[in-house]
Amino acid sequence: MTKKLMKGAEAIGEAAIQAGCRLFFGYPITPQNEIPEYMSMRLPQVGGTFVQAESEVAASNMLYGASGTGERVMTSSSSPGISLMAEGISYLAGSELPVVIVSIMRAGPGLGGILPSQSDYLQTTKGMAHGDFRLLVLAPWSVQEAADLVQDAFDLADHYRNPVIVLGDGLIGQMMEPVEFAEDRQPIKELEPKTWAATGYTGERPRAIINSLYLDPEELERHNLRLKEKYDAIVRDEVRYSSYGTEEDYDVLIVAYGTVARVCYTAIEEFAEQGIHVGMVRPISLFPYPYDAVREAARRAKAVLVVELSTGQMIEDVRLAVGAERPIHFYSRVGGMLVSPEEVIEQTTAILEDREVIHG
Amino acid sequence: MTKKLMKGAEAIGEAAIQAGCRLFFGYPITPQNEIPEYMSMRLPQVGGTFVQAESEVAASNMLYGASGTGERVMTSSSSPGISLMAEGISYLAGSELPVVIVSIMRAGPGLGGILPSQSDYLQTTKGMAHGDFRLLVLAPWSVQEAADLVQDAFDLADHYRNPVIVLGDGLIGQMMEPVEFAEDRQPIKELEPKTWAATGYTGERPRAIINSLYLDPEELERHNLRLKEKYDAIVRDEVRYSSYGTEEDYDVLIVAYGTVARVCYTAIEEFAEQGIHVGMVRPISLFPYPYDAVREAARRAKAVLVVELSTGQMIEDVRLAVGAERPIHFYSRVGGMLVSPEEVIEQTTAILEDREVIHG
Amino acid sequence: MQNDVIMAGFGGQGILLIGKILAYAGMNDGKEVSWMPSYGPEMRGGTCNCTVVISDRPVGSPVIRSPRALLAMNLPALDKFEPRVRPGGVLLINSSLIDREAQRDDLRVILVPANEVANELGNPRAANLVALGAYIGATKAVPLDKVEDVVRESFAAKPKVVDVNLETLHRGYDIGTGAAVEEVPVEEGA
Amino acid sequence: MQNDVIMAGFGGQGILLIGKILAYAGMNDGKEVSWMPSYGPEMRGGTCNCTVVISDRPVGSPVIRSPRALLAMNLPALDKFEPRVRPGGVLLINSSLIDREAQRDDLRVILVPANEVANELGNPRAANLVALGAYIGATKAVPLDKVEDVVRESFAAKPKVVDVNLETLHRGYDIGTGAAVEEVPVEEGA
Amino acid sequence: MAETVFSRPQGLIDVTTHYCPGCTHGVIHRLVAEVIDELGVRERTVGIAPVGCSVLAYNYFNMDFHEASHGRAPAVATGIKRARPDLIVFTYQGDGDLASIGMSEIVHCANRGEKVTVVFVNNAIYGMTGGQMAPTTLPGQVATTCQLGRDVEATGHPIRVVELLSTLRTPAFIARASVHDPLLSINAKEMLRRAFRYQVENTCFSLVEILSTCPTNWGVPPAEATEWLARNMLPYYPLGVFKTPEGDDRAPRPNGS
Amino acid sequence: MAETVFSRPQGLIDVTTHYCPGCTHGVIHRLVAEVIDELGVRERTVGIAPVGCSVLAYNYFNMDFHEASHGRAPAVATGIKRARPDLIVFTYQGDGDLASIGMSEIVHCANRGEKVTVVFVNNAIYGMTGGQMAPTTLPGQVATTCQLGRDVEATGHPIRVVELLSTLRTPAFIARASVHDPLLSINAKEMLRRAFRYQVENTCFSLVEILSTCPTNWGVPPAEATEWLARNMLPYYPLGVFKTPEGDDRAPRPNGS
Amino acid sequence: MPQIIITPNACKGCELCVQACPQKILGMGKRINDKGYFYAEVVEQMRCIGCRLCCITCPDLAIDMRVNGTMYHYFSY
Amino acid sequence: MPQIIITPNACKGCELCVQACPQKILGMGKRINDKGYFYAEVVEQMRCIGCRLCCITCPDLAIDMRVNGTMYHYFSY
Ligand SMILES: Cc1ncc(C[n+]2csc(CCOP(=O)(O)OP(=O)(O)O)c2C)c(N)n1
Ligand SMILES: Cc1ncc(C[n+]2csc(CCOP(=O)(O)OP(=O)(O)O)c2C)c(N)n1
Ligand code: SF4
Ligand code: SF4
Ligand code: SF4
Ligand code: SF4
Repeated sequence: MTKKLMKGAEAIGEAAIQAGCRLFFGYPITPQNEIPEYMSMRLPQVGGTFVQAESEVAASNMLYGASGTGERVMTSSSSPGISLMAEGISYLAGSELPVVIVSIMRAGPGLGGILPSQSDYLQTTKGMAHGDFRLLVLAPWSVQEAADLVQDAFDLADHYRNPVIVLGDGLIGQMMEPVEFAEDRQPIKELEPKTWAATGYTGERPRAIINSLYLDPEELERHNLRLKEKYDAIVRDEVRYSSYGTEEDYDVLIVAYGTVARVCYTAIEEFAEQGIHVGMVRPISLFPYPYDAVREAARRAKAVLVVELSTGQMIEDVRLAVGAERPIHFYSRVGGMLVSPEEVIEQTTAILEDREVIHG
Repeated sequence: MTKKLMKGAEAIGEAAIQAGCRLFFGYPITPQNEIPEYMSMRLPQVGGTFVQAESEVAASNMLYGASGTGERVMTSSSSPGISLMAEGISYLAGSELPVVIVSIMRAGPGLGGILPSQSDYLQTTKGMAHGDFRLLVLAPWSVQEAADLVQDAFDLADHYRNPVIVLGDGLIGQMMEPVEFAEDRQPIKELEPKTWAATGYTGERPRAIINSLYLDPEELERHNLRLKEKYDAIVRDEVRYSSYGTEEDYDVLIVAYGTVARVCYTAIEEFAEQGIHVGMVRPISLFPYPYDAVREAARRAKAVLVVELSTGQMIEDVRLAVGAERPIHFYSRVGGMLVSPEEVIEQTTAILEDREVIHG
Repeated sequence: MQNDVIMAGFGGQGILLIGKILAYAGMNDGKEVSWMPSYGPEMRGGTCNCTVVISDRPVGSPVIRSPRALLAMNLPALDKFEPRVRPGGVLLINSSLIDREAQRDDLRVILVPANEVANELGNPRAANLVALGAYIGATKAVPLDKVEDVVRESFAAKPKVVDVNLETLHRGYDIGTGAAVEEVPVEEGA
Repeated sequence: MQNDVIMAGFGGQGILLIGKILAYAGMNDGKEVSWMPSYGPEMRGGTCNCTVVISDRPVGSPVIRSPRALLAMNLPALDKFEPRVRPGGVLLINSSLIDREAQRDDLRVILVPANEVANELGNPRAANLVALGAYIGATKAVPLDKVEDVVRESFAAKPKVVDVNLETLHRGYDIGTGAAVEEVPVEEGA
Repeated sequence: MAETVFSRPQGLIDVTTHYCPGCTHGVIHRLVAEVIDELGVRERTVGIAPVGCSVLAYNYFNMDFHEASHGRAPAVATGIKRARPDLIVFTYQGDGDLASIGMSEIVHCANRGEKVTVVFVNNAIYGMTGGQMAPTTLPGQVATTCQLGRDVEATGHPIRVVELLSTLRTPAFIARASVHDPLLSINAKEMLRRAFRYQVENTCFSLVEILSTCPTNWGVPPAEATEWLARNMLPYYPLGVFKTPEGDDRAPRPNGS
Repeated sequence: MAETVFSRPQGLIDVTTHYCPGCTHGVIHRLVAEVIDELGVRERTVGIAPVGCSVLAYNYFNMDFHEASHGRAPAVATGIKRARPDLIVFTYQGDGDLASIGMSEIVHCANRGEKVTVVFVNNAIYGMTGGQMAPTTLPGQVATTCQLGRDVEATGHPIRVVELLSTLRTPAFIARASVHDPLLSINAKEMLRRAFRYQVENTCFSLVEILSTCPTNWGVPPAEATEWLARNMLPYYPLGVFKTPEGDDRAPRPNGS
Repeated sequence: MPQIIITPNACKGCELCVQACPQKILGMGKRINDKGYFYAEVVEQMRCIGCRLCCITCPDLAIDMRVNGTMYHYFSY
Repeated sequence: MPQIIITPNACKGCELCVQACPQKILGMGKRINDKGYFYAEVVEQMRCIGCRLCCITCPDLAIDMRVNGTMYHYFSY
């Protein structure tokens, strides 16, 4: 299968279509407009449907209805738009509907700016909305990985009956890279028929009711505990990450995700050229978070450096993983500014020479 | 000043009015309807204005406009309604507008139920919406404290130019207890004149622009870092908690907040009657979280027991505080079910006898 | 020392009101008090209840799973809450509307013909006050005069009903106290 | 080995296009590539740029602060990016529209009269191809034939323009290579 | 040998509803179920319950059902219908749900011409949450958030949803009916019949607003509630058909004034 | 000695806007500023910028200004006006902002009769985000999310906001104007004058929809854009006054059909 | 001959049927059903004209109607 | 005598004024301003009737008008 040079946004759309997504509901917002634009053109070609919702609130509820019929559905948005979907996402999780949501982070808070950022990490991984629920969150660092994760996301969503968020930033959406789509891709999870879907009650199965309301607290408690079990299973089985430079010994471990990890990777290579070994763990699943991998990799280092495009969000998970065992340093650029390899090298060198690190 | 027996919801409304709140924008939702109902009656009596918004989305944006004029304004809602305010709250934080939001948690996710819960902890303290921002979060455990914290909330909001959330649950809203309002209450923070408010440009001051948009990433980065400094100041100066039974030595430390802490308090007293000492730290400010207090109190114990009405949310902050230093046990009821003193006693006893603890 | 009670019955029986009167009286007596109504699904269907706690220390949980006393104004209330009352606790049964006996034998059971008494006194809508009086008489949770004061206040608007209401309260009180010595054997005999 | 370049100029100059052609050629040459356009506020105002990275290892950051080469198609572009080019890097200046000299003396500077050349060839809208050719010639970032293939593909629709476009590309290429030996002294003399 | 001429439709499950005595939500449930039975589409119908007193409608209608978040039923309906155009999709919404928080969703659903049917129950109050003011609450009417009666100076006049939606250019069937009187219920059923038929024939979006009582929050006995409705709601909310897909544009023209 | 008969109003700061060449947002800015100057209320006016191409309006209007989240300007205006009734409050909103995501807020703001003025700029497209379909996009018109032209079967017909709002019972001034031709701009200014005057006199809510060009996303040179507007938009979006506080109810009546 | 069947435990005692009956042959009984409501009863079955207005009125489907033989339909429903 | 003053750097070269002028006395110049636009110029000041339509048309306030002495107003603005 030949490689194709594609914009991240288009690769994401094409990946969804190849994964069998036939319905897209979305509302324009920079920097991910190319996704709905691509879907509006491509979906009709494959017998699918594109609906430009009147708002993100409506989009999330259209998603709710469509996925309740058992179809594979997707939406995409960026920070302010994702916030508007909060209530809808809580309903999706409460009703256990499998949907894929592509979130392309831009700088905030409020209207903020439209340039890349990672400042929605805590929102996406911990506090998206009210109620006890969790979202599966996958963070690609390249266009190819974005395409792959989107396809996996549909399988994971169906398998767990849970919303899955593919979390990227403006770079992922805008950049072009070679992409390859496997011709005969197989689901990564075994998928049961969606007997729960509301498609008309003919009596062959119990009435299908797509619902998150449980007025009886004992019932709701049972529901909450069932959900909890599901999330525990996800934590057990779906952790994803990759490690770099960890085959050698290293003094500093870098933890970074998404496109920022690419920048760090460049830095690591430049260190390598000077014969200095620096390790990196790149979380790919942000929920479930690779706590063990980060902890063990950190134990092999003298210090940890967390690099993100936020004033300090993923670092909370690194703290949960590493605790007081190792000093945890932090470097970031925010507001749409990007971290450069040069800056990572400087910060890392400072730690190696244990100079005071200038926090971004 | 005489005590008055008041419903929590009414005490909250009255406290706001006595703190100088003259505008309320809200949308009905159980279990906090008595707050807007009280305000709709009382505000006109004091020359204020009550507006029943068409939705929580609108309410949060009305709040945005009104507080931009420098007036003291408030809204209240419950879980699904709070989720709908997510985008608006991010704008409020980004534009640094001082508002007070009363959030009465009910069980979720989705429509869930209307009975008490604490399952919006992570949302409220960490991930309410997109962008790097934090909210000041205060959690009362009694009607009197609810009234006091609401009044403090207005001072804190004005002082820090930041939204403040008073986070309660159905019990706080519905129960009646004696309340006392100080006649000559003084602000707890020195308050500067709101020269930033948009009240018409006469040339005496620079044009007032209430805004969170910064298209230039360098500007937005500066803005984000300024906000970060503000949050750091809040973390430094506004931590609130109280401790119980910590004057004695104890083997088990309970950490709980809100009405759940009252239940634990009853348990602690019953232990005391049997001559068994159990300690408790009750966080009152959830952001900033009393990490140090919890850590130090935990170090004096053999084990920690976290009790919440969620499948495990505040426990994350307890882990951040205690790390691996002490075993952290967890007990909870969810879905609107309540924890009883008997259950807390059983769990605590189990830890004391170190039996396997049945997790709720 | 803590007194707590669950008062439960139909919607229209004025349960929440006597709960508030009790809480007020406790507050005026310098005690710590809390009053917690039922809300949520169980309200639909017309049943209603409240929990009142009166204590000389700050009130812990305002919701009591196992109360020290139960005032059951109708059968569903008795069915639902009787099993939860603390051993040795007080069980007041509105015998006017409930014709079954108590199932627990570890409680101090007091039969209160609340509606009959209220009707006798030509104050039919005040069965709730009879019950309140009986609870006070049986538990002495608060001094009677404190309750009287609150009753006076609450009905200040219509003075003529104050006296009959106080009388109604007293009749209940006597049942409560008297009961403390007589009712139980009667109960056994029943 | 990595080649990276920032190509920058006005909106209408076909900068993003030659960036894509370069990336495609790199990909077809079996290299790892990335193409990153500018987006956001700077777009308003009609300036536009893209960063292309061609490497034999997976591409790290697709955004390059200090590129190994700069292709400046207009003055604002030169002003903005010249200071950022890596010491020893390549600086291609569209001398048709930019009449100032390079300020850095630690760069290999190549003056490309892109518009003149394109006009000469009666292919006025292809100044961007002249520039692309010059970049290839100067850096050998990808083999010329790979670029030719992509050009053929991209203009497959209108075959008659293919040849002139290829010629345009070659003229640029010669300037790039030739430049590699001559331009610099000329530059010094200028 | 006797024949049953009136009994529970197949479309309704044989359980007692949680609705208050005399609440006409029950009548509207029955009319909708009867129409669905008559059209023979029950087995391919998916209903959508709102957030409101009818939040539990899925316990009463004998068909697949969907919950929707408050006010968003039309968006949920859009999702279902776009995913499965073969299904018959209807929403059942109260006036707070549809006319307050859900205004944007209903306008856009109608304007997109989604081939769904909306049953809009207007009882001029928020029932489930305990009687707060609705956009449809009448001038002077008392509610818990306007305890002195709705003041049109401060809160504006009641919204007439049917009139509002009738101005949209996209073809639709839009009508208003009432069930406070059995003879009008018969007419209401006819309106619902037409609404669903337009969907079954895949013609257009359809909405029927049905005036309904809320004795509990109006604070009157059921029998008086029907009179209250006739006296107060009918004059402001005229019954009838406002727009048909065949009919012409109902939008007002500029009147130069 | 020469007298200046036309120059920049005080209400506009002397900076170049970020608007594309020929975009009539600039004309509308000027008209609004001129009216505010003429009424002498600039020092007590607070404007509200939308999310859209005019998001930076606060950099151009020489008065206190507010940002609003996308579509919520009418709610923000409500908050400001209720807090400070002495201020003159106006929102400046595009058609995506007001008619799509902001539909609920504009309907309820108008229906509450908030004493604010809404300047509604209808350019039949999403400008800022790069030319996606708006609720106001015309049938067949090409946009990046309907690249084959708007298909009314799938997306419905364009929404006519002025017609929709005119049906509300609450008194208001509602009109539509255009600025694609200088003589019509003169009329547009008159409409704005009336709208703001109604607010200054504390009479009612006022909204003026103004047809505007988006040469960039329509993909035509400015001079052709004005013709495109005249040819395509005017027939569907008639100009004129649709509702005045003095005038009578514009809601359609049931037509029995 | 139309016959009204009221299911006592389905009735919530709202009295709407009593109001609706043109013949005024329905009334509220003195007995309480399982839900605690005084439920409606047919007082004069004989005078029933089978108009079904009570059935149509009842929000709780507490009223069914059966007829022996044919019967005149006052309206189509 | 009306006088049109066009500020070159305020002009974005949209040509709307050229289109708007009833006397057709405005045209686009050959020179580029600081923003890179060919800006509008007055070609025949003499024939200007002072209608102000170009001023009203210009989205960028690039055109001011001054008059010496009094002048006839074709419309109130
Ligand atoms: C987002 C959100 N806001 C508010 C509520 C609370 N709520 C539940 S139902 C309701 C209004 C119900 O009134 P209506 O739609 O008129 O239906 P009715 O109960 O009168 O039949 C409200 C405000 C909610 N559940 N979710
Ligand atoms: C919640 C949210 N959703 C989407 C966006 C992206 N967005 C910015 S402007 C805009 C639409 C602008 O179009 P319009 O309102 O017609 O104004 P114009 O740019 O045409 O003047 C959109 C969708 C956003 N900023 N916030
Ligand atoms: S509250 Fe009103 S609408 Fe709700 S069930 Fe009762 S009567 Fe019906
Ligand atoms: S994109 Fe369109 S609306 Fe926006 S400034 Fe340019 S022409 Fe004006
Ligand atoms: S209408 Fe139905 S519910 Fe009401 S009284 Fe008659 S039978 Fe009973
Ligand atoms: S209208 Fe204004 S901007 Fe346009 S060409 Fe004329 S002077 Fe220049």
